[in-house]
Amino acid sequence: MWEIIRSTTPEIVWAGIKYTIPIAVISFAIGLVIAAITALIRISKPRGNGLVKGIWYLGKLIFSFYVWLFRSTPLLVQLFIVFFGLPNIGIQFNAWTAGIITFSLNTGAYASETIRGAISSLPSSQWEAAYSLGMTYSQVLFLIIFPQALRVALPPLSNSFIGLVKDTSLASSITILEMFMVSQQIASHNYQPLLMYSIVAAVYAVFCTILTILQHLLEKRANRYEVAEGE
Amino acid sequence: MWEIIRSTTPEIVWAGIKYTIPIAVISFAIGLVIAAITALIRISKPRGNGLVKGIWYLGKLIFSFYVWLFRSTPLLVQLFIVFFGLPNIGIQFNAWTAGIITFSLNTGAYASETIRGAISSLPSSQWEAAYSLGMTYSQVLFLIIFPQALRVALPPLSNSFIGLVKDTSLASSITILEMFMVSQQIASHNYQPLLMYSIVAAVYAVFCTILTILQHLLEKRANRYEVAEGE
Amino acid sequence: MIKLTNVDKQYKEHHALDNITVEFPEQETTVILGPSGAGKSTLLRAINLLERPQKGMMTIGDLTVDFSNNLSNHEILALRRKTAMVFQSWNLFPHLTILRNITEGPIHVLKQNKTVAENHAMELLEQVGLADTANRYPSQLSGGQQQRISICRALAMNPYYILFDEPTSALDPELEAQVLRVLQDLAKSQHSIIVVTHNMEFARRVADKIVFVEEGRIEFAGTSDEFFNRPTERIANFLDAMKF
Amino acid sequence: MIKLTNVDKQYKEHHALDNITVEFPEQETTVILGPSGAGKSTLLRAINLLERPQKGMMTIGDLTVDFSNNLSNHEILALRRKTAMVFQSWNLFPHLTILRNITEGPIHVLKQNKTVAENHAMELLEQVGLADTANRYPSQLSGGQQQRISICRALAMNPYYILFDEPTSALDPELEAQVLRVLQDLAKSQHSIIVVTHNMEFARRVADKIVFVEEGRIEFAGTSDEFFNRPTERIANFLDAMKF
Amino acid sequence: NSSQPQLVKKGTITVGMEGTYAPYSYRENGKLTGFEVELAQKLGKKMGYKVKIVPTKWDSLIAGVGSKKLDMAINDIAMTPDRKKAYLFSDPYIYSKSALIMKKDNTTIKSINDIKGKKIAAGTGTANADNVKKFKGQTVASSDFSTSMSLIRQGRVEAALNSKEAFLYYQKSTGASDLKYAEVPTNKIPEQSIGILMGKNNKGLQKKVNKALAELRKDGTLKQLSEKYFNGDITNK
Ligand SMILES: Nc1ncnc2c1ncn2[C@@H]1O[C@H](COP(=O)(O)OP(=O)(O)OP(=O)(O)O)[C@@H](O)[C@H]1O
Ligand SMILES: Nc1ncnc2c1ncn2[C@@H]1O[C@H](COP(=O)(O)OP(=O)(O)OP(=O)(O)O)[C@@H](O)[C@H]1O
Ligand SMILES: [Mg+2]
Ligand SMILES: [Mg+2]
Repeated sequence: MWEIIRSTTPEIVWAGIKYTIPIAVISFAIGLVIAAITALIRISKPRGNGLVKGIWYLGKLIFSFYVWLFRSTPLLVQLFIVFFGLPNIGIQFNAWTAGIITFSLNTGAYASETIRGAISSLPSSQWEAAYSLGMTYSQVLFLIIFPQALRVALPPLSNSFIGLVKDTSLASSITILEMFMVSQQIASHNYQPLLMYSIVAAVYAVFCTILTILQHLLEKRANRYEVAEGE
Repeated sequence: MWEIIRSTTPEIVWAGIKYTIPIAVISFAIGLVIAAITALIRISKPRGNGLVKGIWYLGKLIFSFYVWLFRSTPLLVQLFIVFFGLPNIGIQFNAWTAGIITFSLNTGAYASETIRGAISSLPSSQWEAAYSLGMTYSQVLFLIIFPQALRVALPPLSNSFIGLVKDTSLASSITILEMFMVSQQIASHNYQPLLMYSIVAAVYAVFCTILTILQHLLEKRANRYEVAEGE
Repeated sequence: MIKLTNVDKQYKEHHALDNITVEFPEQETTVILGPSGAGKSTLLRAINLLERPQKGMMTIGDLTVDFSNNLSNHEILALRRKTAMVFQSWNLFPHLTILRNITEGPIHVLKQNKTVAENHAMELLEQVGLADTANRYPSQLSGGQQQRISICRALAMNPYYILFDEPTSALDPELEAQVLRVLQDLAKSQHSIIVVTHNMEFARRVADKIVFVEEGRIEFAGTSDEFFNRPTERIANFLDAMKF
Repeated sequence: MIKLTNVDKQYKEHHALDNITVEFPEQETTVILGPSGAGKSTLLRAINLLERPQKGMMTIGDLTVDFSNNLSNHEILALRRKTAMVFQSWNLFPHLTILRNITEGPIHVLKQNKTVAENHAMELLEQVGLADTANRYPSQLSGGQQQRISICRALAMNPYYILFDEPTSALDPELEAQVLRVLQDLAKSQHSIIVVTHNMEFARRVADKIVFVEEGRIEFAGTSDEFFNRPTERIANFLDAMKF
Repeated sequence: NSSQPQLVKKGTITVGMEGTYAPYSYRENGKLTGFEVELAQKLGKKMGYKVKIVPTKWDSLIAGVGSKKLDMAINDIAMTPDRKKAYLFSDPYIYSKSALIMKKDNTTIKSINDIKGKKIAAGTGTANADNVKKFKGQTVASSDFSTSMSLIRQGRVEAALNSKEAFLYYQKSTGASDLKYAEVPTNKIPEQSIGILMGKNNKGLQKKVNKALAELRKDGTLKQLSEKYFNGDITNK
């Protein structure tokens, strides 16, 4: 058994470094940006005259549809359609591009809900105090709202990130040989799926532990100004 | 194509009603209870004298370990170990039990982080005002804290529920013939995986849309007393 | 009676209560005075056990605790139920209507029947002139209205002692007078009251006892008469300074 | 000058501003008086554009808007930057230190150099006696301390008009006097001030103009002298009632 | 020009396989290897193309060939009439016989007829699963071969229906002595022809593959490969 662990772990780790981590990190970064934009558009209250207002409502509708679509359908199917389905209508991506696009959009949809909830948890007096200083919308957001929303959103966002790390295993279905598939290929030969799965689980655990530590560091920072009270 | 859709959809839907929905609903319900307990224990500040305090710290440690373990490893591996691995040490569950246990524990771990974040987003003055009325810990929780935390936690919790609905497809790896597997079986005959995937995605979409509507109804209720301000 | 003996509370950055020994007589009104940041709120919060001092003893009625020991949940609840607190920043429950803000305690803590609790709440709301806001949420009230609600919430608990942290700070003079009259009525009846206030006129007229706090220490504790008519130099300064 | 003409604000449940027409003269101090729930805060918030009235016109200095039209972002910002607001419930930014609470506006809105902004902030903090709290967070300050910080935050913006919503409500008399003296100094210099307050003494001594609001309507607008020395019956009642 | 092979990448055949099914394709010492891997390489050489092997999931093999991301799939794919309707197949390169695998001490199953009403493990969507149904067994879906073996060992199923070759290879590599197999006679379940799967409109490629396959058969390469991986020749009926 030790022999198997010793000989197979390096290639699993290597697949993780080559595919799992970059896909997860890049997609999460892009996904967060998408999520923030989506959340803000969905929270916004349309203003302005007839046409502007109409376009605004349409925008809100489109973003709501996007969130609904990507939350409501399985990620595997999304990957499949982007990679195998879109070529039918003439849009062809390579596996990496298809993967990053799909994972980003998927993460963006889920994370936008989290961010939306976090922002609306802040009392409106915080917006008011900031506006009363003459800050622009984006100054209010970046200086006052996001830093406070982060505190609430960190645990669920970290859930999303950690979930994404493990969802990257679905990339094997669009021909990316990520670490889960590698471990299955090895298991098919040594007939030790439980052992191979445990190894790959351990590798995931290392990645995710790093993320969890990061989460707790960020939480500590975000919480420095207030502590919740239990008894 | 319409012929395929017409003839296969009923069996996919049936598999959804028989497996996907009950597994998801039961596991989510149990998971929420686990999550709430876990979150509260992890937030609590150990009090009391030496021994009590020691046990309390130990409890916190155990729950932290549980959350770490279930967030850090792939759900598929967890299912595998509970179903195929535990019999090696003499604990054998049938597929349903193994599935519900694993899905509940998994959901509980993620949701506990969400709930932890939501509770600590409330100002401590809310705890204080409630305590000052002489409420017990559980009265403070159920009357004052949870209703307010729900408002923040609803979107990410609904993310978790919707995610769970789709994760139930992993139950096929422990011999539960849920709807994704059914569609794959059909695809292996008619060689139309893209089409079959789209059908199963549509069925998931129906389930998840119902959940999303529920989410928005609950959100409306939870938000009735305050609206966030955008501009 | 409430009695604190050698009570000490130390924040990391600040020594908020410095070896405090003081008595609050039953059925009397004690007014706590002192400059901003002196520790007045901290003192009230300690009595309500929202702040846990590191040292000292406290007696409320028939119960006595030693802060250097761990308090059991049972002790904490028993002590807390003897007092009710009106907070400086109101702390209403934003998710409950005004009516439920007031009845939540009586129904769940005092186990009152719902109708009884609601009737009592409506009476209190009428006394402060806010009966028509019963079904609104706190965010829909003005600052002064919220403050009056938080007074109702405390009164609804029929506590042994009522603790007020600047009960009139957001009220206009008309209402301030009105609320102070409510307090005066309470003071005249069997109630035992501790008030932090900046209203000197109120202190002069209602206080049986005055406690002057500064930098976490009791600088003076005695009758209103002593305080106003035979002040020490420091107190004279304080009284002078407040004359704008 | 700030001028409101026929301004109307209707909440679903309440008519908060009822066809208000009023002027706030430049380089003068206008005090807004009125009972709780009268619409005083709403009036200030409308001037700061935190509340959008449904009807009416507003002029601030060289800018005029019509509330029945949609305001552009540019207009809103331009108007808002002419005023700074001290809130009734302070609304400090909990995630920023005291110093950054004060410097955030000057640095990001006025584009001041960081050192300049911090030096100015420290001066203001010294004026209110809180220089040593610069690196704490708002949750670590007492109520009165937080209120003083929120005054500093507004002053740091050097606004054309300063709007105060009960700036002394949580202060002890000593400090209240101190803060009022700060306001008086501002009033004497080139500043234009609008204050909602319950401190009659302050109104009497500092107000150039007094506006009395009741149930969303302007019941009186005139000089301090007229208000105190030749009051109408309603005002006489109000002045009487506030005598506790 | 339909007589010319159409390829995803010029001069290269892009071959899909799962790589999770020993000894057909699997991973050893960090490399993909196995009967079908070597077959693909030999085919490429004969046809004068480079070979690019793309490991992916079963459904993706089908979708990949369908949407022209793969030229062919070599993955122990049985040539069923259904599949022949939608795709092109090469000539068979393996004939696979079915076997029932069970615990050594099992006495209740002697022939395929005995599986009626019993729980039998079979791979999802495979011909084996169809056959279990045909003989009125109760299919328990299993994702891979070793999972099926675990199911038998833990008593969660009575037996598994799979290919004889796969079991023999399993027994050889693990030395498992607690399991046995019963071959299913070809008059009950006919042997399955295994071929290479290609896109419907790729006649040119099919022709070329068949030619290369025939050559490999003629020069003994195919037989040699079979003996190397299966301990016997399964390339003929
Ligand atoms: N969490 C904390 N950490 C550090 N210092 C604190 C904390 N809470 C309060 N303090 C400090 O303790 C002192 C006493 O605070 P307290 O709220 O009791 O004052 P107060 O007398 O009620 O003043 P005010 O009249 O302004 O309400 C203040 O100087 C305050 O800054
Ligand atoms: N969001 C809202 N929905 C409905 N009514 C509201 C809302 N906000 C304020 N009001 C009502 O509008 C009226 C004016 O409120 P405002 O805050 O301006 O009073 P105020 O004069 O500042 O009183 P105070 O002196 O108590 O602060 C009040 O009666 C209040 O209940
Ligand atoms: Mg205080
Ligand atoms: Mg007000």
